[in-house]
Amino acid sequence: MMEIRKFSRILGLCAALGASTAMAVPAYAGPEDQSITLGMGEDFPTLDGYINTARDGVVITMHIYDMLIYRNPKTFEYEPLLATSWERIDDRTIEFKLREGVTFHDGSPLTAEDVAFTYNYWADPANGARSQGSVSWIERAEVVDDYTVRVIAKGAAPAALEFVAGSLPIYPSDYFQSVGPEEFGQKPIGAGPYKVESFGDGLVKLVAYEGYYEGGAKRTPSIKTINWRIIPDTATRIAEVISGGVDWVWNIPSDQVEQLQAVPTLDVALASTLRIAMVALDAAGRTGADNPLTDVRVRQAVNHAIDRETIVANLVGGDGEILNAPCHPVQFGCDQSAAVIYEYNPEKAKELLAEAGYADGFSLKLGSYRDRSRAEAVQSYLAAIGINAELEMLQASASFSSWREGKVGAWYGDWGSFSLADSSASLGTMFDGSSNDGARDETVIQLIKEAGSVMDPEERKAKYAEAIRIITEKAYWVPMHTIVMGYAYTNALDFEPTLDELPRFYDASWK
Amino acid sequence: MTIPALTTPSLPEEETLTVRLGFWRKAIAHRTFLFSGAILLAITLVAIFAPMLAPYDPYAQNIAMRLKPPFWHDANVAEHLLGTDQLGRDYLSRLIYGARISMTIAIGATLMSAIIGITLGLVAGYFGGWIDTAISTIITTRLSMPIILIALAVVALIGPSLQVVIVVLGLLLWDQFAVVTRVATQQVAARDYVTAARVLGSSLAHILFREILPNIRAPLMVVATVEMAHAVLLEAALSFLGLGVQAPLPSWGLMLSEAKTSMFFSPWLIVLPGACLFILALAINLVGDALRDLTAGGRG
Amino acid sequence: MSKPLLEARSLSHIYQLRRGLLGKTIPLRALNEVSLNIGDGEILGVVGESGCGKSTLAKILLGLEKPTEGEVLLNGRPLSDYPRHERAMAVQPVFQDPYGSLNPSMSVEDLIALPLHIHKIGTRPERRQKAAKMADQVGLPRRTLSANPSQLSGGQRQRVAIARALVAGPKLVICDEPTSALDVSVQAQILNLLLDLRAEHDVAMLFISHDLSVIQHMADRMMVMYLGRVVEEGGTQSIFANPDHPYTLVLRNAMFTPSDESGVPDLGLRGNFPNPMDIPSGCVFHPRCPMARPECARTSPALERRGNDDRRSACLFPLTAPENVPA
Amino acid sequence: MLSFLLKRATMAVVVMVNVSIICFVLSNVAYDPAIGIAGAQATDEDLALIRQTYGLDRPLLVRYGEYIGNIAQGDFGVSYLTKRPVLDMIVERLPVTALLAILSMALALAIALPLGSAAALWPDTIIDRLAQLLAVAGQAIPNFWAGLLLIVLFGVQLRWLPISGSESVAHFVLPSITLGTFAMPPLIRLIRAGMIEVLASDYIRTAKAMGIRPFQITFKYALKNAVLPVVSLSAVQLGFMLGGSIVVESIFALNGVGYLAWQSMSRSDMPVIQAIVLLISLIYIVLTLLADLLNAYMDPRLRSARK
Amino acid sequence: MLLQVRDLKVTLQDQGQRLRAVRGVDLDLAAGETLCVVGESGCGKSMTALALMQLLPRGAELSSSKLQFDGIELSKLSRHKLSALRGRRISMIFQEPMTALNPVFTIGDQLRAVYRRHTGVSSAEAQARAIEVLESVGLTNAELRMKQFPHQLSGGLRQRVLIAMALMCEPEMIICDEPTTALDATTQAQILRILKEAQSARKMGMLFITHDLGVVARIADRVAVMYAGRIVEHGSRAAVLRSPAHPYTKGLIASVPRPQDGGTGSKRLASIPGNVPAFHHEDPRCPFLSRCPKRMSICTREAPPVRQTEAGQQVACHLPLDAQEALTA
Repeated sequence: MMEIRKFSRILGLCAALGASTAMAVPAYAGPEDQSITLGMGEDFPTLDGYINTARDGVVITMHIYDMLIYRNPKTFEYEPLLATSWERIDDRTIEFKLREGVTFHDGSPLTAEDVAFTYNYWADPANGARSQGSVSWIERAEVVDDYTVRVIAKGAAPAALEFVAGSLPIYPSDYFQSVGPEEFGQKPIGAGPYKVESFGDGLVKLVAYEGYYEGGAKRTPSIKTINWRIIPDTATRIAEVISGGVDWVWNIPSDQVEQLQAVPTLDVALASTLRIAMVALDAAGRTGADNPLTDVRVRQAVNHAIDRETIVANLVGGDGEILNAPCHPVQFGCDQSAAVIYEYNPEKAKELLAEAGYADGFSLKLGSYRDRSRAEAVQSYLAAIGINAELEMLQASASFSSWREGKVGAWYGDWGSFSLADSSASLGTMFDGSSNDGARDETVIQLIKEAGSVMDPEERKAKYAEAIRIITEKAYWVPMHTIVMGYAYTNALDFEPTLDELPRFYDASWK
Repeated sequence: MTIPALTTPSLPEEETLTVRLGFWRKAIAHRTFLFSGAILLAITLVAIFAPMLAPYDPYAQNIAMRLKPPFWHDANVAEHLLGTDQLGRDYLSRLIYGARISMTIAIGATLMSAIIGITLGLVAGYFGGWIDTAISTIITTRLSMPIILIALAVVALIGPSLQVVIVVLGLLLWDQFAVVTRVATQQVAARDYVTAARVLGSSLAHILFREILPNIRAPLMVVATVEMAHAVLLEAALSFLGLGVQAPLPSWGLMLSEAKTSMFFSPWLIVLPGACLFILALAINLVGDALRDLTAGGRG
Repeated sequence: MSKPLLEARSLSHIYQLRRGLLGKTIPLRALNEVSLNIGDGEILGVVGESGCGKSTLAKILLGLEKPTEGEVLLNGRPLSDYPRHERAMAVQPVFQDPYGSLNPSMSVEDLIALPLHIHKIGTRPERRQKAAKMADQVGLPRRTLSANPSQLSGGQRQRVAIARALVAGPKLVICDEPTSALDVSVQAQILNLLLDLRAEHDVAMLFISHDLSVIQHMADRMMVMYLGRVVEEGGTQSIFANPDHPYTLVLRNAMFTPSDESGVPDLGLRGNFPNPMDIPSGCVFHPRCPMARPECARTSPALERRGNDDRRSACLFPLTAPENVPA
Repeated sequence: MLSFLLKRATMAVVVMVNVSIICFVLSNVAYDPAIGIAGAQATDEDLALIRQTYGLDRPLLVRYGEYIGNIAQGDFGVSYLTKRPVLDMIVERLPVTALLAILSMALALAIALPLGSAAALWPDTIIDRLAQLLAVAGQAIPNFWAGLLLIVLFGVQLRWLPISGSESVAHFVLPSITLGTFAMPPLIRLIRAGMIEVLASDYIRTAKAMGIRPFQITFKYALKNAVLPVVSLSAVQLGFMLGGSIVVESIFALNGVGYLAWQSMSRSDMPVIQAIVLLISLIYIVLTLLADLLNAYMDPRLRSARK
Repeated sequence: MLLQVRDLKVTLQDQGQRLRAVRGVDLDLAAGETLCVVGESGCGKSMTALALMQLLPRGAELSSSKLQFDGIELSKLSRHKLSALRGRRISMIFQEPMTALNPVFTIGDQLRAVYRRHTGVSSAEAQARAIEVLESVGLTNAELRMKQFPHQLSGGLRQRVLIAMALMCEPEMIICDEPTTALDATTQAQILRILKEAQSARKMGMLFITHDLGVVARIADRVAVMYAGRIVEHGSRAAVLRSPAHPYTKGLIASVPRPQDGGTGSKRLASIPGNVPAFHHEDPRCPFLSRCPKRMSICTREAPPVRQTEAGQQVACHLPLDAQEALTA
């Protein structure tokens, strides 16, 4: 009779399976217990703000940690946060007066010593801060007294305050030193509005920090818990927001946002951002010394080949606009008029190719990630003039590193400049000779270095304008368009997207 | 009472020969074989004459005409019967060209794996002993490694393309051929007519290819159809995961992957390619089942 | 008797069976010092129950397996130094299972002509013509030549197998239970055919069967085998008249024919068939032999002439010996 | 019995060595590990430095020996990306994949066992047609397509079931249906064919001739014989499903080993990929060994006479 | 009369065609009597036996005007009553001992199950009964055999176990479908002795199906010769074997190789040319028509009458009875 028992055991199992479907209420509550579930795209190896500098990383850093000062997302003015006041002592030194009574999530007080330790630790490149640009300007930080700290730059650092506000979170020195950087990244302690309850298995659980101080630019959060779910697959994220599995998603392709509008339970937004999209070309020949893109005429042909108006009108949507310079118009020093403009002219593109000796075209690898439709559109425009582009669609970080490692000849990527409104964060980081730089043009690198180390605004503008002229004349890039960020969230949520592409959940609340 | 004609001829010497219906005469009478064979033939023809059949160039983009629904939707567009995809390319043309890709891969990969698998199976089955053990170990090694994982790893390294996918699948789908051939060869090698051939001192080639292979054709045909369907679905899975056939080639798997983000509002974008894959795989499997019946479980 | 066509000298064959831990092998002695010789045109019958080694003997004589000990001589020359095709021309098999002995994917004509095709004898038309002639001789109607084996009856298939065996003109045909799988009426046709062909082609035959009545009908001389040994050998009629070895007597009593209505005999066989792995001491048949005496368990009798005419037996107390024959 | 075990164990070891060779070749010959370790901003000198420190310039055989040595101690190397030991990353995610595989297998068996047996007991009836159709269709459905359709239907439109994540059992319903349709067809076919063969066997006819009740004939005499081959096929299917989980986990964002494999695939994080392949092969070998043991236990012919 | 069968017909599905395997057979069997049904392969003898036990393969059709066992009309019995009868009052053993026992159960399991199914006694009692019957069929150390599995026994031993299984409930009739065909001559003799002893001890009716005329000569009380689905001749053993009336019976007997008294003289056996026809339509004429050396024109027109010969057997043939002479070789 052994068979009958085995039989019933199997049947029992599927009954349990069936029953479990009944209680399929999503594991996360919504408005009732003031919690929100986010559907985010990028996977986090760590929560250390200096390592995790990808777009989602910058957002979560803003919730877990606080910086000395806070940049107002609308006015771009600096407001007090951990520091109540600050003044520039001289070209290279800024002194900050700290707020008293501020505590870290573990209750320990935040003092000048913590600020100095954090800045000095990360200023040292050996400690591997992911984006060196944000910390390389710091010489050292000194404690004046318990609540006063001086930050001394190596040279004139005009964009210093941008970095202090945007990319330099303050860490508790004793805790950081006792657990070490790796462990700190897994169980971080900050002074921000939310503390980390758990991190792992595709979910970061943030809980509002009851001891968060009053009077800073960041409001005490009305949403008490954030379930930060990592769902890399766009389609799955869309499915989750439609089905209510998550309350908020972003990075939704524009054509989907228009259609999501039809879903009664959702609000959508297509907000423009500081992010710029471009087709970076391997002018320096990293993918092979003699590859066609090292010839300026070929690069100019590529510029003429792509019909940017149609792409912006159909595939970008919202108030996305065409770019002619390799920076965002809002950013200081980004003079679009200085750029050489290439109108869409496939015939001319073919002539240029023939002139350069590639009459019957050539093939190259085109890397991309965010939006497959746009990537395939560029691919087919290039095919129209004989350039056979083999498209390599990957995840964001993988695609970015394949451009940096010189594996792809052309890279249709985008760059958010860490939401810093200064050309040094766009021009400055993409043409500074680092692995981002596909051109390695000495004069441009020199110009950018100078623009970054002089205080006089007019002089900086002139230098950036000259750099723009050379870059566009030599067509190192095909500057494409601004990126419009697609949001979709339940209409029970009161949320405002911001230009700096940094959603603030401590400002959001349930209606 | 009238006496019905004798079923047997009247003269004793006349020895009856049981009429042996040719394989094809029996096949025609087999309903599922006819039905699925017709579909398979249709898809093959579509694949061959794709350029003539496709109304548009499958690669031509028309960004202004994006995401137009097929004819059964009210907002459909006359000139695009099955609507357009995210880049305004005609969906019907892409599906037609997709058939060509799926058939090429199905036939290419299956052919390759058949050659590898059958050779290994024949040698292992006929010689036995340590050769058999060695080949069995190779077969087990192949079986222990998941196909998708290996295919993905290899393609990720070499770089994805149609040819790479065919070669990789060809190198991975031979295990069933080897297993079935080995067992069938062992059975046939034990039969007296093979022993008689050996007594005659016939060459190894004669025994393998004239005495054994023709008599294990039936089970191999069945395995071939199963592996063909398997190859079609595997290519689609690889392309779906982004490591199979690359854009802008219209592989059904890739079309599914491209349409993933807009599947909620333009469901036809994933229903159509998926249905094509399903119909092709179903037709091939049904032909396989019919073959299994017609050859009486592969012995006929 | 001139030099025998085929002579086997004390053939022994041991299969190594892998058994037990770490593949320790146990020897299975399938043949034990079997000797035989067949003259031209002579039919030698080999009879024995299943497991007595008659099929192993057939394999060795066909050259499919090398005997562990002993050698096989064809016209005086060892089988091993015949080139393959020459040996193939001299010795041909006919197997038991009509459904397994013909390659189902070939036509009857190709099957019969196979030996000629393999050894490239004559041109293609010649081979077809020879095959057709052979088909007539074995009584196959012409239209079966293009047919496929699956369309033929059991009897017809055996005729094809016989035609294939004889088409190349061998001197010896080894028939391993050629009619056991056939109905009695069809068996009669095949036995008649074999006898006719023997007379016509003067071909010798080794006729292996478990059916004593068939052996009696076909064989000029016969051998009785038990557990891989020859227990009695000699002229068929004289052995049948009065067997020497008790096992031959038991076999004869167990042979039922329609003319003998004497009820089911008690063969007096004790115990069951011995395990080939552990062979009984002395005379291997002693544990089951109805006439066994104590000495039988001790000495193992050799196969030798024990008394009258050209018969040899391996029994210490042969039945025809004077003291055994009742007055 | 013991010699059978020994033979299978040696076979298993040889197979594992083969798999490890293939993995080693995959991750060290076809791909330059130096780039992987160095990461994004590597300059040529950096690469040379790394080749030096990691000893990547030593002969292949030595490196392979070291590689095997490490694996023996459970050190499967470090992920290029997260710098964490690969074994920990896999072990963290194994429960999700294991649960998915087991649930899918249970689902497949729960459908295949009754349907297959019924199809054999009542041939050429609707049940038989249904069983054959399900087998053929199941084999033809591309499982990733099925996954998407299930998400759209049950997840989005009907909202009965959660779409992604692996918190509760409910999260595993759609994925195991998708993966289950992958394993079910061969099971139905085998059970149906096995049952038909057994029911037509001589010993079943003897049982009928002896008057044994039909119920006992079907469930005791026939089922025990028919179930034997199902055991080994289920083990093999379970092994295959671990491979198949790659597709399903990426669609349903289940944080399992399959999804980890796919992520590492796109980042060419070779240590992770090779470890996963090794692990899945090991699991497959163990499963087939267990199935053989179970078979030998249940089938007396194998238990005593095992050569 | 233990068994009465009148006009038994069995039709099989053969690749879409309706093959008439049994075309109107009459049989009678008395208690304690052995009736041998003899015929070559394809003559329908096994189908007849299976029809009696209603064990026909799927798709086969059975019809008969009378199918009575001890007064019970077997064709009218319900499935349940039929299965209660099988193994208790009528038992059957088959040709292939190697595959007739369930490989995954011990001999003891299978024997006890049959006994307990019909008597409902405890397994201990069933065990005792099984050992008793095993010993009665000549099995030494029956206790050990009960624990063994079928694959551990030789063909002869398995057939003994099957006979024991058939005798567990002391049936009144036993049907044997060529039980010794697959065995060696010596084992066959032992098995036949066991069957005859068991039969005489229990006054059992035995329907013995075989193709071997030698076996018929040794065990039959009465003989029925079957050809192409019909009984062409039946009567006492002596009558049929010594003075066969039907040309087929004569041909069959003549083609059996038997000890020649003379030397190696004319060794040719009388053989029957051609082979067995298959009938897909009703045909009342003599089945042997296509191969009969003595065919007359009437044979091709009318069904043969059934007549009784002097020796007492019934024969269905147009040949005048007095024109009998032994069919010369």
